[in-house]
Amino acid sequence: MKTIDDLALKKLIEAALFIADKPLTVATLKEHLLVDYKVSSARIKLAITTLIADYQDRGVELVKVASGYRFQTHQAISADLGHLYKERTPKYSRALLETLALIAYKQPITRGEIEEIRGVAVSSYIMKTLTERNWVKIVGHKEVPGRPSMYATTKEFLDYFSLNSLAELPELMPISELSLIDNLTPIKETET
Amino acid sequence: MKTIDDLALKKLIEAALFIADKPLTVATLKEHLLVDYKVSSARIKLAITTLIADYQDRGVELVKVASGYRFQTHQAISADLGHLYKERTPKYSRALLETLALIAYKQPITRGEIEEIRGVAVSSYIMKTLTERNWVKIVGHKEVPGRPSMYATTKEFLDYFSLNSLAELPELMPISELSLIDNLTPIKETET
Amino acid sequence: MSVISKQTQPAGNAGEMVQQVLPLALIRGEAFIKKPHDLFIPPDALEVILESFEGPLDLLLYLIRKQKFDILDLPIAPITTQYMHYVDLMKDIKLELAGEYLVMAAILAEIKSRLLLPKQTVEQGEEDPRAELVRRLQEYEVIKAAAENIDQLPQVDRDVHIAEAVFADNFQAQLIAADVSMNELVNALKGVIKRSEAFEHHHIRKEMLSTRERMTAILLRLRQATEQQFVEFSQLFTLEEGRAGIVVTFLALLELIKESMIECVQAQIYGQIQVRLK
Repeated sequence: MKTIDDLALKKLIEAALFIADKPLTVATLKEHLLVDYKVSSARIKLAITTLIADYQDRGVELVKVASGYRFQTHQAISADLGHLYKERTPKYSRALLETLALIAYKQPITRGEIEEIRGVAVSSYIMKTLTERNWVKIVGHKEVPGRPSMYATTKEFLDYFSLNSLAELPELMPISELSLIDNLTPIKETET
Repeated sequence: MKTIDDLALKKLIEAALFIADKPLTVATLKEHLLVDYKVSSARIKLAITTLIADYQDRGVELVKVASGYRFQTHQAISADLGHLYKERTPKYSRALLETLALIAYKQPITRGEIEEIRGVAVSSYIMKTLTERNWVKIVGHKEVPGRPSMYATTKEFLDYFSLNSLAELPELMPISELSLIDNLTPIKETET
Repeated sequence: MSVISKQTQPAGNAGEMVQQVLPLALIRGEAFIKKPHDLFIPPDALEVILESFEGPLDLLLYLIRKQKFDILDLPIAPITTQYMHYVDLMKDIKLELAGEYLVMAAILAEIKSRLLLPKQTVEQGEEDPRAELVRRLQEYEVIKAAAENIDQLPQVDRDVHIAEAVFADNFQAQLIAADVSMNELVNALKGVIKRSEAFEHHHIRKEMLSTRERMTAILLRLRQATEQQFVEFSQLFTLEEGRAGIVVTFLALLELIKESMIECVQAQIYGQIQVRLK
């Protein structure tokens, strides 16, 4: 069994905690990392205590969780770190796109009216997504029982689709013409 | 744009480097991590320099490799840290290493050219392994019959071997081809 | 062919010292420390030996080093003889690999034949027939050494380990919202139209959309005015928009009144019409 001085021990434990893919306990450190060394659990604990102090005011902290010790980032900077990791939300559902289209073309419109046209209920999740995306907003309440919210599109919606006004939305054919044309030639959409 | 003081900046960069799954460049830090802040590249560089100094005598060090900065353990303690891992570290075959060396030193190079120098066919398994590890990639096609793919090494290759650039590859054994041929000793064929 | 356990790679990377200590191969329990001087390889050992070398150039380099042959003065004849012997044996074992060794044997035989030609027929200045082989051997040796050097570089997960921390519990990756194209939006609406009676014979025209947009704008305007509740009718019009704009606003107001979303009040005769959200 080799001996190891306090500084080397601390550095070895520090490195181990940084490369381990799960929290490490004093026992794991003693039995695996330090298997070749003559080191007491007390010395390992002391090294960890010193490390916790060393990382008191740094970008990461050494914390004890249920399954051992690990280095982790501070809660306060999670939002900033979020900029490094961007996740793409899944593509929007057909239901969401239909709802958005109805709000754009028939605004101001209530959720009940959207449901009436679509023939199915509009989930709160869809309204929440569209509102959070800042594409639609509530512009008033309809004076009918329940005073339902009336939705309309926003300036952000127009900006996203590079429109100056709603009048620049593509014109839609009446249903009779639509089905006729669909059977003949594909409709040419003008992309904005 | 928010402002951030030097200490907070250093801590944020420190945390980012510890949680990133690949090395980070000053540009990535500026454009992603610090997108909300008014921070110059010079200040980011200074923070990194300070961090490198902070970690001078610790269990891990901040180093620069081809694709950016990363925290890593010291080579001196790799044997001790090996006790933490159950799996053996990968050992690459000579065939793979020779193929990799040829691509590294003679890039861009075709598979045919590699085979010519090694005097033996390059197995598809080796090319697949090198490509899947992201160490080599196809950078074009040679304008000869069959338009064979030309291979070159990637930044990931340099990262893996702790290099900043191809210029840091070990120097090739010198050969003075011409003088050797000029000095060929007179033919002394011994009869079999 | 009996299976033989491979002990070590004899060729090169560990250097001569190691080669002399470790057996080249174990054949029926007998260790082969080195090849016999006449380069004869027992047939059973051939497969193992072939696996130990990276090809004919590697084997040739080994033979040259092992026999202390001068690379500049290759004894082509014995090497050629040995190669021919290999090729015979290889036919049954590894044809693919044998092919490469056969090429080398052919090269060696060609060099040998040229060396055996009467001297006087060799023209002045003609390249030594061994030169090309020497060049290839050297080129290969350089790469062989380079591969060994690369292997010595600090490798991730072998010599150095990437240091990582984990995120605090409250960490959330930033979400990038999905993209939507105008096409998707229009197609979605067409889907609704096809299913719905509500749109039948409804031609959504630009004028109608302008009115709808204005309705939204008026509602927003009236919402912002909650303090005073009422907004003067005239203030809802922007004269700079011209006649068309005024018509659009008027249509929007009529539509809003029709849908009972706003109400208009005239407190006194000839007084201002006041508008407010209902």
